[in-house]
Amino acid sequence: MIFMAASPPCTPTPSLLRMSRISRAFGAQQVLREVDLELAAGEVHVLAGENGAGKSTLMRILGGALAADEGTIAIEGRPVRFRRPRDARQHGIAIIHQELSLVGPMSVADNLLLGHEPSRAGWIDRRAALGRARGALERVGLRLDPRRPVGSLPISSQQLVEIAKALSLGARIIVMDEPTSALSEPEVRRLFARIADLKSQGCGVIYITHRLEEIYALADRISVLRDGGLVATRAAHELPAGELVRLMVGRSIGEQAPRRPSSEGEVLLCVRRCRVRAGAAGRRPVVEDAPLEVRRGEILGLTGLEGAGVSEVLWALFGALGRRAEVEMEIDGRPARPTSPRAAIEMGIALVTNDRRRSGLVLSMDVVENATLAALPRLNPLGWLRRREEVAQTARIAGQLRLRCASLRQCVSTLSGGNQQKIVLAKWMATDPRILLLDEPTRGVDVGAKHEIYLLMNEWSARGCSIILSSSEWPELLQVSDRIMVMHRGRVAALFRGGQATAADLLRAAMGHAADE
Amino acid sequence: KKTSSNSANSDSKEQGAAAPAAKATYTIGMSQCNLGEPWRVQMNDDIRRAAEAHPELKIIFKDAQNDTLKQRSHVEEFISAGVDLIIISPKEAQPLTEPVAKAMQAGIPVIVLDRRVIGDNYTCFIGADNRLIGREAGKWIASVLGGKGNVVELKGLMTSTPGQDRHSGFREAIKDSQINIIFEADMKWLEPDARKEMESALSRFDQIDLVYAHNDPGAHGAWLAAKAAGRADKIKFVGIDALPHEGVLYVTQGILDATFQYPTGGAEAIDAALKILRGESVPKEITLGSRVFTKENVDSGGEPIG
Amino acid sequence: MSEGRTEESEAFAAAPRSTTAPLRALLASPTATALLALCFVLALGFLFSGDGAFHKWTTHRDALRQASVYGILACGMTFVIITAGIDLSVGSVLGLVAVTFSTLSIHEAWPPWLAVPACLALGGACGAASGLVVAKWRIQPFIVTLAMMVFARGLAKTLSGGMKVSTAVQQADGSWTAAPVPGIFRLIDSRLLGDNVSVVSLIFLSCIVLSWIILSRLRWGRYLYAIGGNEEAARLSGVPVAAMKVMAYALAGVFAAVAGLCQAAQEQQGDPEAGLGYELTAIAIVVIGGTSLMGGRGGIGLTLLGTLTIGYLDKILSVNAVPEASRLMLTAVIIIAAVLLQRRNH
Amino acid sequence: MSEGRTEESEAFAAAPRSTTAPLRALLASPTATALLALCFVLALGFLFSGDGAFHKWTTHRDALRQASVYGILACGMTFVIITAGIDLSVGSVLGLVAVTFSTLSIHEAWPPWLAVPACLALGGACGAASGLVVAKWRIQPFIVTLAMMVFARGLAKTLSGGMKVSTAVQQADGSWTAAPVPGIFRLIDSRLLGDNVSVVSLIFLSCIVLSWIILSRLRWGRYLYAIGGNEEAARLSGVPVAAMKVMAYALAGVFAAVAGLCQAAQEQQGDPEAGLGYELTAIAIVVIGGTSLMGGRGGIGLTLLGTLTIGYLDKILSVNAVPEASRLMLTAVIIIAAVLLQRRNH
Ligand SMILES: Nc1ncnc2c1ncn2[C@@H]1O[C@H](COP(=O)(O)OP(=O)(O)OP(=O)(O)O)[C@@H](O)[C@H]1O
Ligand SMILES: Nc1ncnc2c1ncn2[C@@H]1O[C@H](COP(=O)(O)OP(=O)(O)OP(=O)(O)O)[C@@H](O)[C@H]1O
Ligand SMILES: [Mg+2]
Ligand SMILES: [Mg+2]
Repeated sequence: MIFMAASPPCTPTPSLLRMSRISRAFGAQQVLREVDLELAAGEVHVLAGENGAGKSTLMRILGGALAADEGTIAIEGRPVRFRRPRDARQHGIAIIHQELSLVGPMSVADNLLLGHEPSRAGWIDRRAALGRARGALERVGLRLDPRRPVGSLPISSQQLVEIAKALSLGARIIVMDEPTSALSEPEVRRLFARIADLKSQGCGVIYITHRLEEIYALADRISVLRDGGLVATRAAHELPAGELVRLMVGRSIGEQAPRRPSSEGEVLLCVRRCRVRAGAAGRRPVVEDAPLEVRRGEILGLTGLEGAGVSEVLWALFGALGRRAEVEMEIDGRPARPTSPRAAIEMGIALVTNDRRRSGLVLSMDVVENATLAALPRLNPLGWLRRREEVAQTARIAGQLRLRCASLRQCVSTLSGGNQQKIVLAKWMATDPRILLLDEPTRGVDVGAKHEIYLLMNEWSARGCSIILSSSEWPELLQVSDRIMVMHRGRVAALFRGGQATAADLLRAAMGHAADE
Repeated sequence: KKTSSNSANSDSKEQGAAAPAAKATYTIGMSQCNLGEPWRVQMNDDIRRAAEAHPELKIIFKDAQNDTLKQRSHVEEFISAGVDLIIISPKEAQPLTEPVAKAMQAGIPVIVLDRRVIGDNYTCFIGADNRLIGREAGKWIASVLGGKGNVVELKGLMTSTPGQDRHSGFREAIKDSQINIIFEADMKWLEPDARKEMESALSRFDQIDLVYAHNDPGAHGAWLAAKAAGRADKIKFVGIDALPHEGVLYVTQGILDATFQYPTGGAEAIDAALKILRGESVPKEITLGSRVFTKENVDSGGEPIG
Repeated sequence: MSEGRTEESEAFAAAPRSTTAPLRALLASPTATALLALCFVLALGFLFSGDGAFHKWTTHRDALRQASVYGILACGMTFVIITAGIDLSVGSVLGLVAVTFSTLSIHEAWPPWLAVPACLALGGACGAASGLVVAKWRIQPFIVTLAMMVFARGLAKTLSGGMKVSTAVQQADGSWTAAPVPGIFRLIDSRLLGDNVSVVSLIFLSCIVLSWIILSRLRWGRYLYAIGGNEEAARLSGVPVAAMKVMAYALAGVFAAVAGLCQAAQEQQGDPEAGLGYELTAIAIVVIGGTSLMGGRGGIGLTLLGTLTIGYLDKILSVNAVPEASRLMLTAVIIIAAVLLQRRNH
Repeated sequence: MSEGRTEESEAFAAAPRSTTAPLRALLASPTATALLALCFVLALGFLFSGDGAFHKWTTHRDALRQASVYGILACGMTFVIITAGIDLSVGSVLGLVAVTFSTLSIHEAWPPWLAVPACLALGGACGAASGLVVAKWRIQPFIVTLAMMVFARGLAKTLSGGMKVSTAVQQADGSWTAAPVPGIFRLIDSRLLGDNVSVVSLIFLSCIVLSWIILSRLRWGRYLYAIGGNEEAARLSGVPVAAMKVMAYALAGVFAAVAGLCQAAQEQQGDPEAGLGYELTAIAIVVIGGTSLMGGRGGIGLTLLGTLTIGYLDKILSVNAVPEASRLMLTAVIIIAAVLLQRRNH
C-alpha cells in the first residue's frame, strides 16, 4: 500500500493544477519525496497526513514561498515556475497559510488588501479600499470595524480575516491549510458555504485538516501524505475513515477518544468570582462573571463563540491579565490569588494558550529550551542549569507525545505546526501541574497525536488533576469532558453533563438562547 | 572710533546696546565653541576669574558643543537679548563671519578670541598664532636633536585649523634638517588614541628620538605608551598648550621635555572688553605671545618665544 | 525594544478601540501624546523664557531653523525605522554631501541646477547601497549602515583633503580673503515672508509633506509598514520586500543629502566633520515622536512633533544659558519626563 | 533588523544544504563564521604587517590591551541585546566612573577596597535605573538609555567641574604640584606573566568568563534569551520579565564601570569626556560577532570574537600608519567583507 502509484481517476472536469514529482529537503531531512498532486476545477481535494508529513511544505512550494528541489508545477496544462509568492498570486493561486500571516499593527482593511490595494498610479483609493474590505468581511460574516488593528482581534477573528483575504483575491486555486483550527462551529459552517460557492464557480480547493468529520463533509478526493511521500489518492467515497487513518498513521486507532471512568473526587478548584475588565475604559467587561468548580480528576469543558471571553477566563485564572482581572478562588478549599503566571505555576496551575506562536513558544529557542522553560526553577533549584537532566526529561516527554523532529536541538520555528503544539504541551507536562487550563490544546494536531493527548488528559485526571478544556471543536468537547460550561458575552450561559448534551444544545446556549440545564 | 560707531547706530536698533558709557553694569555674552577640551574650559575660567575683579561685569557663558550652527544662533540670541558686548571663540572662521557682522551692525562690539573670522568686521581679535608656535616647536626640536633624528608626530584633528597650523609650522621649521618623521598619525587631540598610535610606532621602530604631539594630553599618552614599553627615558616628548595644571606640570614632573604655551587670552579679552565698554580704543589685533617651558626654565616660569 | 514585542498582549489589553469612547481613543492616540510632550516642553519655555527671549518670534524662527537640519534627517530615518531598520549613516552622508556641494558650487562653479541634483543622487546612492546589502544579503542594518557611516566620513575627508571647503583663501601672510559665496548658498540661507521664516525651515516642511504623501497616501508607504510589521507576511502577500527596503534606505540617503545642502549653505562651507553624531539625534527625534524601533508603527506627523520637541528643548536650554553640565542632565530629565507623559496616556 | 524576523523564511529560502550534515552544520554555526571573520582580519594583518611589527608578540599584547575596554563594554551590552534591548549609556557611564574613581582614589585618598566597590555600585545603579524605566513603564530602551547617556555625561562634568581629574593639585599660592599616582592605577595598568599580558586584558577575559557563566550556565541566562525571543511567552512561562530586564541593564552598567576603572587607570586621570562614542563600538562588536539586535540569539563567545576582530582591525590600520581618511574607508570595507563572509556560510 505504501507508494501505490498515484494515477488519479480520470475526471470529466479539466485538470486545473498538476504538481509532479515534487521533492524538498531541509538539510539532512528529506521532507517531500516525489509527490504528485492533481486538482480539478470545481473540486475540493483534501490533503491529509500526520503532523510533519509535509502538507504545509508542499503548499508553500505551490504558493511560491519555498523552492522545490525537484519537480514541476503545471496550471491548466501550462508549466509554471514560481520564484516569489507574487508569481503564484498572479497565476491565480491564493493560500491560507497554516500559521497566520497577518501584519499585526496594520488595520484589518489594510491587511485584507495588502499587495493588491485599489490604487491609481500608486495613489491608494482609500474609499474604494474600505468598501472592498467591508465586502470581504461580509462574505465570511465577520462584523467589525475594518480600521481596527488586526493584532487586537481574537485569534478566531484573525483566522476569518485571513480567509476573507484569500477569498478576496478572486483566485482559481485556493489552498486552505487548517483554516478551521481556530474557528467555532457556526464560523466553520459559514466557511463551508463559501467553499460550496467556490466549487460552483469552478474554482479548485485544496483543503488541509486533521478533523475527520470535516474531511468527509467536504472532500471530493483525498490524498494522503506520510513521511513526505504520497501514500494514496482516492475519491472520498472510496476511502472509509478507518482506512484513511490507517493510511495516515500507518497503524489503526480507535476513532473515539477512549471512554474514561469519570471520577467524582472532591472540589479542587473553586472560582467564586471572575471578572475581567476590557482594556479600554468605559467598555463592557470581557468577562462579567464566570463562577465555576472543578473536581479532582474532572475535565470541565468550556466553550463559547468568538469573543465570548473563554480565553480571558483561562488567562484570568492563570493570573496573566494582571489588574484587569478580579478573581476570587480557592484551591483545596484554601483561598488562592494568582497575581502572576509565576505565582500560578507555583500553585500548580498550567495554561496552554490558544495561540502557540504568539504566546506559547519562544521560536528562537530549540526544543529542549522551550520544553523546560516553565520548569527551570524545579529542574535547577540552585539556578545552575543541569543540562543533562534537561535533555533527558525532554527526550522522555517527547517520546510520550510522539514528537517528530530532526533533533532535540532543532529550532522550534522549523517544526511543523502540530509538532510545535506538542512542544507547548511538553512544556507544561514538565511542571507536572495539578490544574490544567487548556485553550484549544488539540489545535492543528493530527489524529494520532490527538489520541495521545486525550490519553494524556485521562492520565492526568486519573492522577487527580483538574482540567479545564476550552475547545471550539465541539465533538471533541462532547467526547472528553465530564461537564460542559457554555459562555455567552462574558457570562455562563449553560452547564451540561458530558454524556447528555448535543452540539445543537451547545450552539443554542452559545448563541444566547435560554438553554435548559 | 569703534565706540562712536556703536552709539551711532545703537539708537536705530530697537534693542541694540545702549551707549556703553551710560551704563553702571554691563552684560557680556561669551560663546565658547566647545567645552570638551580642557584648554577651552581654562579659557572660560580665565575670563571668569578676570571678570570677578570687576563687579560691574555680568557674563553669560554659552557652549556650542562643537556645532557652528549652534554657535551662530548663540550670537543671534545675544543680539536679541541686547547684550553690551560679545566675546566669541569661534569654531569656524567662515560660518561665523556673518553673524559677527550682524552683531556689529546691531551696535554690539565683538571680541573674537583664538580663532579668526574672515574679513575685519569685528571690534578686536585676540589670539595666538598656531603656525608660529608650530614653527618654534620645530626650531627647538631641531636644536635639541642636533638637526637629525627620528621623530613621531601625533597630530591633532587634522580637519581643524589648529591641527593644520601646528603641523605645517612644524614642518616648515624642520624641512631643511635631517630630521625625518618616521611615523605620523591623527590622534584627534585624544589621550587614549595618542597612546594607541604611539604603541604602534614603538612596536614598529626601535629607534625613536622624539615625539612631537599637537597637544599635551597627546604627548602624555605617548609617554605612557613609551613608559609601558620601558623606552620612555630614551625618547623626548614635546607638547603644546602648557596649561599650568597639565603641560607645565608634566614638564616639572619630567614627563615632557618641553611644552609650548598656547595662551587662552581670557584675561586679555576682559581687559579689552572693559576698554571698549568705557569707550577707550583698543588695537584691532592683539597677538598673544607664547612661552616655552623646559626642564631648565619651568621653575622660572618659562621663556617667551617668537 | 520590549515595546514592539509586547504590543500583542497590549492589544489584548486594549480590546476593540475606536468603536467606543472616540474622545478617549483620540487622547490615547500617539499623535495626541506626542503633542502633549511638545506642549510640556513649550510650557517650560514660557516658564523660563530667558528674559522674555522666548516670547519673541525671532527666537522661535531660529529654533525652527536650528531644528530643520535634524528634522530633515529624521524624515528619512522615519522610512527606515518603519521597516524595522535603522540608518546610522545619515550624519556622515550629510557631511559628504556638504563637502561635495561646496566643492562643486564654490570651486568647480557648477550651476545649482546641476550641483543640487548631483548631490541628491550621491546621497541616494549611498542609501541605496546600504539598502541593497541589507535587503539582498540580509545583514543587520545596524552594522551595514555603521560601515556606510564610517565610509562616507572617510570619503568626505578624502574629497576635501581633510580641510574645510570654504570660500576662504589663506594668503601667504596668513591673512584670509574670501571668494564670493555662491548664490544658491545665500538663497538657502535666506529668510522669506518678511524675514519671518528661514528657507531651511520651509525645506524641512516640504520634506515632511513629501514623506507624508509617500507614507500614508501611496502604495509604497503601505508596503513599508507591512514589511516592518511582519516581513514574512508581507512577502507572502506579494510585497516586493527587497525593492521596498532599498527604496527606504535610498530615501533616507536623499533626505540626508538635502540636509547636507542646507548645512553647507548655512555654514557657507563644506566641513568634512559636519553631521558628526547627528544620526543619534535624528533617531531620538523619530522615537520620541512615538514611532517604534520595532517597525510597522508610527508616522511622519509624529516625526514632525518629535523634531519640534527636541528643537525647542535645545533652544530653551540655550536661551537660558544653562551651563554645559546642568544642560545635559536637564535634557535627560526632560526627555524622560516627556516620554513618560506619552506613556501615561496609553 | 530583518534578520530575526525572517529567520524562518531564510531557512526556507535556503537551497537544500547538502547532506553532510554535522560538518556543514558546524561550519555554518555562528561561532565558526565569526571565527572566519576574525581569521580574515588576522590574515590581512600578516599580509600588511607594518615592517613585521605584526609578527611581534608585543603588538598583539597591545592590540589586546586596546581592545579590552571596548570588549568589557561589549560584555555588558551582550546581556542587554540578548533581551532585544540596547544600551547607549555605557560610554557615558564609563566616563562618570572614571571621574569618580579618580576623585576618590587620588583626591579623597579612598583605599581601593572601598573605591572600587563604590564605583561598581555607581555603574550598576545607572544601569538599574535605565532598566527600571524600560521594564516598568515599557519605554523603548533606545530613548531611555539615550537619556541616561546624556545624564551620566552631565553628572561626570558636574563632579569634575568640566576639568580632567588628574594627579595635579593646586597649592594655596595657585601653583600646581603632582600627587602620586595611586597604586591601584599602577596595578591595573601593569603587566603580568613576564610582561606578556596586560592586566586590563586579564580583566576583560574574566569578564568574558563571568558573562559566559551567567548566559549559558545559569537559569538567569536562559531567561534573558527567552525574554529576547518572545517576551509574552516568557511571561506566561513564569519568567520574572521585569526583574530580569533590570538585571540585564544593571549588569551592563557594572561592566561599564569596570571599563571605567580600566580607562582611568590607563589614562592616570578621570576625563569627563572619556568613553565618548564607545557605545557604538561596543554595539558594533556584539553585532559583528553575530548576536542579533532582535534579541533571543547570540552569545558571549561571539562577543569575544567580535572584540578581537574589531580590535585587530584597528591595530592593523594603526601599525601601517594608514592616514585617517583612508583608514575610515578601509574599516568600512573590511567590516562589510567580514560580515559578508559570515553571511555566505549561512
Ligand atoms: N524551515 C525548516 N527547516 C527545517 N525543517 C523544516 C522546516 N520547515 C519544515 N520543516 C520540517 O518539515 C517537515 C514537514 O513540515 P510541514 O509543516 O510540512 O508538516 P505538516 O504536514 O504541515 O504538519 P502539520 O500537520 O503539523 O502542519 C517537519 O518535520 C518539519 O520539521
Ligand atoms: N493569545 C491571545 N493574545 C492576546 N489576546 C487574546 C489572546 N487570546 C484571546 N485574546 C483576546 O480575547 C478576546 C476574546 O477572544 P477569545 O479568544 O477569548 O474568544 P473566545 O471566546 O476564546 O473564542 P475563541 O477562543 O474560539 O477565539 C479578544 O479581544 C482577544 O483580543
Ligand atoms: Mg502544516
Ligand atoms: Mg478561546
